[in-house]
Amino acid sequence: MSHDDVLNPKQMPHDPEKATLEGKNKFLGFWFFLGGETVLFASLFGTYLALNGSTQGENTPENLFGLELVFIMTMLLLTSSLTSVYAMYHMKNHDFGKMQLWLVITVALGLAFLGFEIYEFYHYIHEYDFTFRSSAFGSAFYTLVGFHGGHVLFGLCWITALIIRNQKRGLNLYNAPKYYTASLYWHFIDVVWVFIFTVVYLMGKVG
Amino acid sequence: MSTAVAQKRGLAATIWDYLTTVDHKKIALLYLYSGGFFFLIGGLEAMLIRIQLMKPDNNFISAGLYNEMITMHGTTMIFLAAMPLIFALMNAVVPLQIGARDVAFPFLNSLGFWLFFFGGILLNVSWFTGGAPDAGWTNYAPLSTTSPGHGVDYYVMGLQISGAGTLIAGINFLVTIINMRAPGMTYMRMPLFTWSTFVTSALILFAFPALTVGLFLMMFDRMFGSAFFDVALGGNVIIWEHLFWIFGHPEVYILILPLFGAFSDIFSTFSRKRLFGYSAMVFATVLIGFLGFMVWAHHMFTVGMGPIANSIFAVATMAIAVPTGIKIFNWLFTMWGGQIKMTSAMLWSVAFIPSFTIGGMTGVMLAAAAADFQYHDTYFVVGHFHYVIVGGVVFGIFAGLHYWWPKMFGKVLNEKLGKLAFWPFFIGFHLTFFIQHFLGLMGMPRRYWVFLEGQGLETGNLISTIGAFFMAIGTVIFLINIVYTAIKEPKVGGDPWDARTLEWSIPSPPPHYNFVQTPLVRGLDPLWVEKMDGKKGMTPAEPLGDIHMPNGSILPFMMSLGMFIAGFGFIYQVDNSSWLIAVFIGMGITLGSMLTRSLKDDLGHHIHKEELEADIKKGVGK
Amino acid sequence: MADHTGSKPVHQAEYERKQHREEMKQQVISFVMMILFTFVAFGMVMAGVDSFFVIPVLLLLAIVQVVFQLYYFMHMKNKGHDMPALMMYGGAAVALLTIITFTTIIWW
Amino acid sequence: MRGWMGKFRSLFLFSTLALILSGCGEENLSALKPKGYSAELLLDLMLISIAIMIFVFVIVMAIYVYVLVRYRKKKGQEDIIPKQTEGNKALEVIWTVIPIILLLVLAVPTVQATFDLADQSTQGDEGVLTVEVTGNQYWWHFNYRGEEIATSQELYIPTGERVYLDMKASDVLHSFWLPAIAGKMDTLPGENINTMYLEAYEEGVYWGHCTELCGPSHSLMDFRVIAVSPEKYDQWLEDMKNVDPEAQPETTTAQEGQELFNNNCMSCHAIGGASMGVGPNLTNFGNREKIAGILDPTKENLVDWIVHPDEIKPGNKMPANIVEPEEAEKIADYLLQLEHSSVGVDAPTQTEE
Ligand code: HEA
Ligand code: HEA
Ligand SMILES: [Cu+2]
Repeated sequence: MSHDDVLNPKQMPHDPEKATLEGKNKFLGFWFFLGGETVLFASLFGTYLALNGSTQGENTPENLFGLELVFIMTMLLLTSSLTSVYAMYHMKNHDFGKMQLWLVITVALGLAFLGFEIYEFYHYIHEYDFTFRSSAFGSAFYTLVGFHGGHVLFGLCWITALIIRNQKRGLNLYNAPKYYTASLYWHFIDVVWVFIFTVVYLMGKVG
Repeated sequence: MSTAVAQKRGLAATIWDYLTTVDHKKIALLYLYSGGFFFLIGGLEAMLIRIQLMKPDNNFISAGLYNEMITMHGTTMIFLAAMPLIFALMNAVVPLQIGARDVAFPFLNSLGFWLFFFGGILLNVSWFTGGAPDAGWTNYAPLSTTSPGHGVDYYVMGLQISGAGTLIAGINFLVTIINMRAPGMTYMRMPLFTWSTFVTSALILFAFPALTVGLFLMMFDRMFGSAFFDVALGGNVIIWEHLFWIFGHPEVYILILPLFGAFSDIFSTFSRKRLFGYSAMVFATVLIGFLGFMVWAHHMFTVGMGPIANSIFAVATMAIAVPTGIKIFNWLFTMWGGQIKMTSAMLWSVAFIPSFTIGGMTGVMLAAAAADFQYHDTYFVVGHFHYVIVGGVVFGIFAGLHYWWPKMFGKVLNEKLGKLAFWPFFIGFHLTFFIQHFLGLMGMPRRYWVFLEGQGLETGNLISTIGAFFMAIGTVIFLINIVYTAIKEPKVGGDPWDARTLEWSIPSPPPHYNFVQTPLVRGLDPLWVEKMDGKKGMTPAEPLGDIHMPNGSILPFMMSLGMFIAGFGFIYQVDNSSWLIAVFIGMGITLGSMLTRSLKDDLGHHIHKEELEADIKKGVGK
Repeated sequence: MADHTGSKPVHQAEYERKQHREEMKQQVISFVMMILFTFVAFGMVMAGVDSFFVIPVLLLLAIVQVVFQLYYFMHMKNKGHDMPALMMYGGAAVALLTIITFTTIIWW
Repeated sequence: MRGWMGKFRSLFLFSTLALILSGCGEENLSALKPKGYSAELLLDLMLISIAIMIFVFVIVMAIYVYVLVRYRKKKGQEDIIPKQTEGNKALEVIWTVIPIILLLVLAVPTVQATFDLADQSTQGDEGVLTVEVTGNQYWWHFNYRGEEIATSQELYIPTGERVYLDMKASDVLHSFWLPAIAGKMDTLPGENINTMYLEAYEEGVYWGHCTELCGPSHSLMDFRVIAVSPEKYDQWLEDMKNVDPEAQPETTTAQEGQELFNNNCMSCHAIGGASMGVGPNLTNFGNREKIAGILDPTKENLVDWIVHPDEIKPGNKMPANIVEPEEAEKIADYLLQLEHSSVGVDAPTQTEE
């Protein structure tokens, strides 16, 4: 396949993300990366579960967590997962404009999520004097949730860069795999969040 | 070929070429040189350890320095010597064995190398900045979290950076093996070295993240005041041990499996027989990899996990002897009925069998949880793991280097010198480590700076030290061999061993696109199949046409350099927050390079048919 | 961007679009289910249902949600996903062992 | 279970093996010369495993040697191509099944021994002694539960009965290893207490090591366990309970030494009592086997130690040069005459040859 075919394909194939060998490799490699990320987050969850009783005082999960905020955050992130599904739907239908639009919405939702998370942390630190250093529980909580937040931030930067970079030139076989892997990443972030809200917040509240 | 061109262009151009290369064969050389360098450093540290333990109450090096020495010896040997040397072999061989022109992610391949390299350098810089890490290669908390100075910080940052490189390399090999195989190269036709690379890479993928997390927690505790391992704030020091060994046990199979693969190829080649029980070998490899994840707590029998957990992990550990035994017997029966040719590569491989069997058997003895109450943290354990690591991994690396040297450099390593290096190393190895089992049982714990007079430990330690000197002699002869071969030995053709697998169907060293035409694979040991059919080489699977190749790039180097700089920033911001500038600069370089990579199109280039035809005429692409 | 499908046989392009719409429908359904599960999960906790009962249910709901994400949103149910599935299962297995360890023998 | 394993040992291979191995190592330090219940149990387990390993190794080596001798390439074979065998089902089954059986043979006593050593059923019973062990950088502290007494560096136990150890660490990880009597167990900082038990068969002074890297002087963190008959042990308890920390020494230098000691050293050390300070409890110091766990108990060594503890045990917490050498001599005089109990002094040690 010549370079021109990749950048300006005469005909968009059925699965543009997997049309080139590079695309196939990216697709597979990224999935494997997610397999590794699973272990990474499991280690963080394990650490959290081992330490969530080590609160050294009043700042226990039950006392700290407010479910309303978490509920809103969950809704934001779940919805953003759906919007990125829409984006991929339009990619498969080769409708670049709509794809970009849905991705912009995804980014907006992600930003809102991140904003709430920062607010949450700020709130704990200033209202409750509950920090990364106050107890082993504090360390484990901020590390686990913070790692997830860091992933969200990275995902936002990545998707934004893709949107801007390709705005003028449209979908092609070179950037389709990039979009696709970014969307996989975004879903994975959501997967992790499902466990965070379940294990950290809901189970923490139940005690 | 390209090196010859580069030489004409001068040294600077050659360096630039290597800094920017994405060619798996050159990356293999980079891994080889740096891994070899670190092996010498680690070996030197081992010699200093042995000299210190030559006699009782010795004062050759101080107590603190001794702890730095063992920590750096273990860390260097495992992360910076053994693994890179294995990656050197994998990079040099695996794409050729599956008939690929390159790996799946050439750019990431280069990034993986540079991350490892800068991580390793960072770790070793600690020698010059006031003290290396000193809490053992296992770095148990809270000794590590409370260790004064910055030694342990270097451990954390250095391993974090090089660990990221390893993870990338693992993913790269997985995808390469799945997606890049030549037509006809089904999974069950892959050479065992490729298979074991595949399984190893999967182990890397699942094992390294646990280390990553462990190192992050350690970093947060040491540099940012968190309390994971601080019991005063409710922390739990056992978390580190689990995370370390969830990574650490699979790690030992990451080390040995690729060399099991290499031995399989070597035994089969030099016995002129196909591997006995090929499918059982594949199955055993996968099974070892799988079981490798369920046994980590056998390093923690004395931690107090309780008899139930200890029993479960003991039995699970013993189970690994079964697939490993299958391998040993299959190798023996590969040689059975063959025509064994004792080349140097074969010599190392043959020596491996009894050596590794002893090491494996002491492993099973260690697995008997209750008995480990006596063995644990004594020289019995040191004896065990050097038997498997030196007798397995190091012998395997020597065997693999002898075997694939012609493919990498176009010359066969001198056979006489090869054997001359083998004997002192082999004898020295048994002298050094066999006696250590007894030392352990006689009451000598490991990580002991001195042993006291009058405890009956003098003779054993002296013998052990003498053995180490023999190993050093062997190593030096091997180095001499490399130089001698480079100067004196003649060039050889593509297939000097009358071998069986695809890499031997192309010239030595191969052109940078490997295969002019992708070969068609018609069975296990594809080259052998063709030879038996009376053909000279492989049948091509495609007509001669343009070849698409990736472009070189300096970005991997820059990204890793950025991490290196940021590493210093992280380490020293504890003392003075203006060091945060280094963090920002370093991360800026890294993230900037990443952004450049993702914004700039890089579609690679094509080698045109005409060039290929010209190459063929010159005799390159046969 | 111009519509490239023009050069394909029209009926095939039509077929693909239809297929995509079909898939999208499934995805929307899974989304609705996920939202529903989330409501149930939060609802149970807020209503203060007994923790002995709630925790397993919460975990079950989370796992089902994640299966939806993986199989529908991330297409693991489609073909060509054997290797990704293998590696995700591998990761999940190691993850499970890790978590079991950290919730049991870490307490000695 | 000792029963059948004990019988096992009378088998020929076992007795030879045991004999060969017991040639190794010093009395009272070596795991190969067990002098206590656990060590004996563990040696039996080791012998079973070694026997299995020798069996396997002999088979592997037999095939190995045969293959290498028989199938070396000979001149004139170039044209003959060996038969390319794919494998052999029967053989593969054999070398899968036999190792499994061998491993089961090993696994059963392993599990039994593991549970046996973890047994705590009699702990807390009337008359069963429990000692609280604390690992410190770089010394050991022993608190005799319910007895209001403590020792450092040297643990006294009665022979012939189980003594439980409840173990923890005050700073970093340590590990308590007593090869001739029992195995080892880690000591951890924090809430967790690990428990193991000792049962010594004979009177003697047994040598123990720290086996978990704990800092520069890790290799110098030795301790002794002094096993005496239960009667002598009771006597020892008596003596220890009657220690008068204020007692006046006889010589004047020792009296001055006492003064100096009380002014300079008492903030960390103690004499008598059951509490654990920053430094070791020095009760009965004059009868100690070793100074600081490693030095012969001479006055010269003691003075050296008092003036330069950092040079002898690098990284330890006792400050150097708190007293002048002359003052140290006096303190040494004082400490060396602290002989609160003569029990165990005559117990057989290992290294006097
Ligand atoms: C390449 C590296 C490598 C390999 C391959 C192995 C292989 C094995 N190891 Fe080893 N091990 C290490 C590297 C390795 N190890 C290191 C580095 C440490 C110490 C880390 C530290 O603390 O610093 C260690 C420590 C270690 C311990 C902890 C000891 C302690 O700290 O107290 C244990 C305990 O179970 C153990 C067991 C085993 C077992 C059962 C195997 C098995 O895989 C061996 C299987 C092989 C055979 C058994 C031989 C061939 C088989 C047959 C011929 C069939 C028939 C055999 C029988 C029926 C027995 N190892
Ligand atoms: C791949 C892993 C690997 C390898 C290959 C080796 C190789 C060797 N090791 Fe090992 N070792 C470990 C991994 C390894 N080691 C680990 C993980 C530990 C545990 C650390 C810890 O407790 O934390 C350990 C610990 C360890 C100890 C125990 C220390 C202690 O507990 O106190 C000892 C003691 O004898 C030892 C000795 C040796 C020797 C003699 C070799 C020899 O085989 C080395 C042979 C090589 C040479 C002799 C090189 C010769 C070359 C030169 C001399 C030329 C130099 C020239 C230049 C630099 C230009 N090692
Ligand atoms: Cu292990």
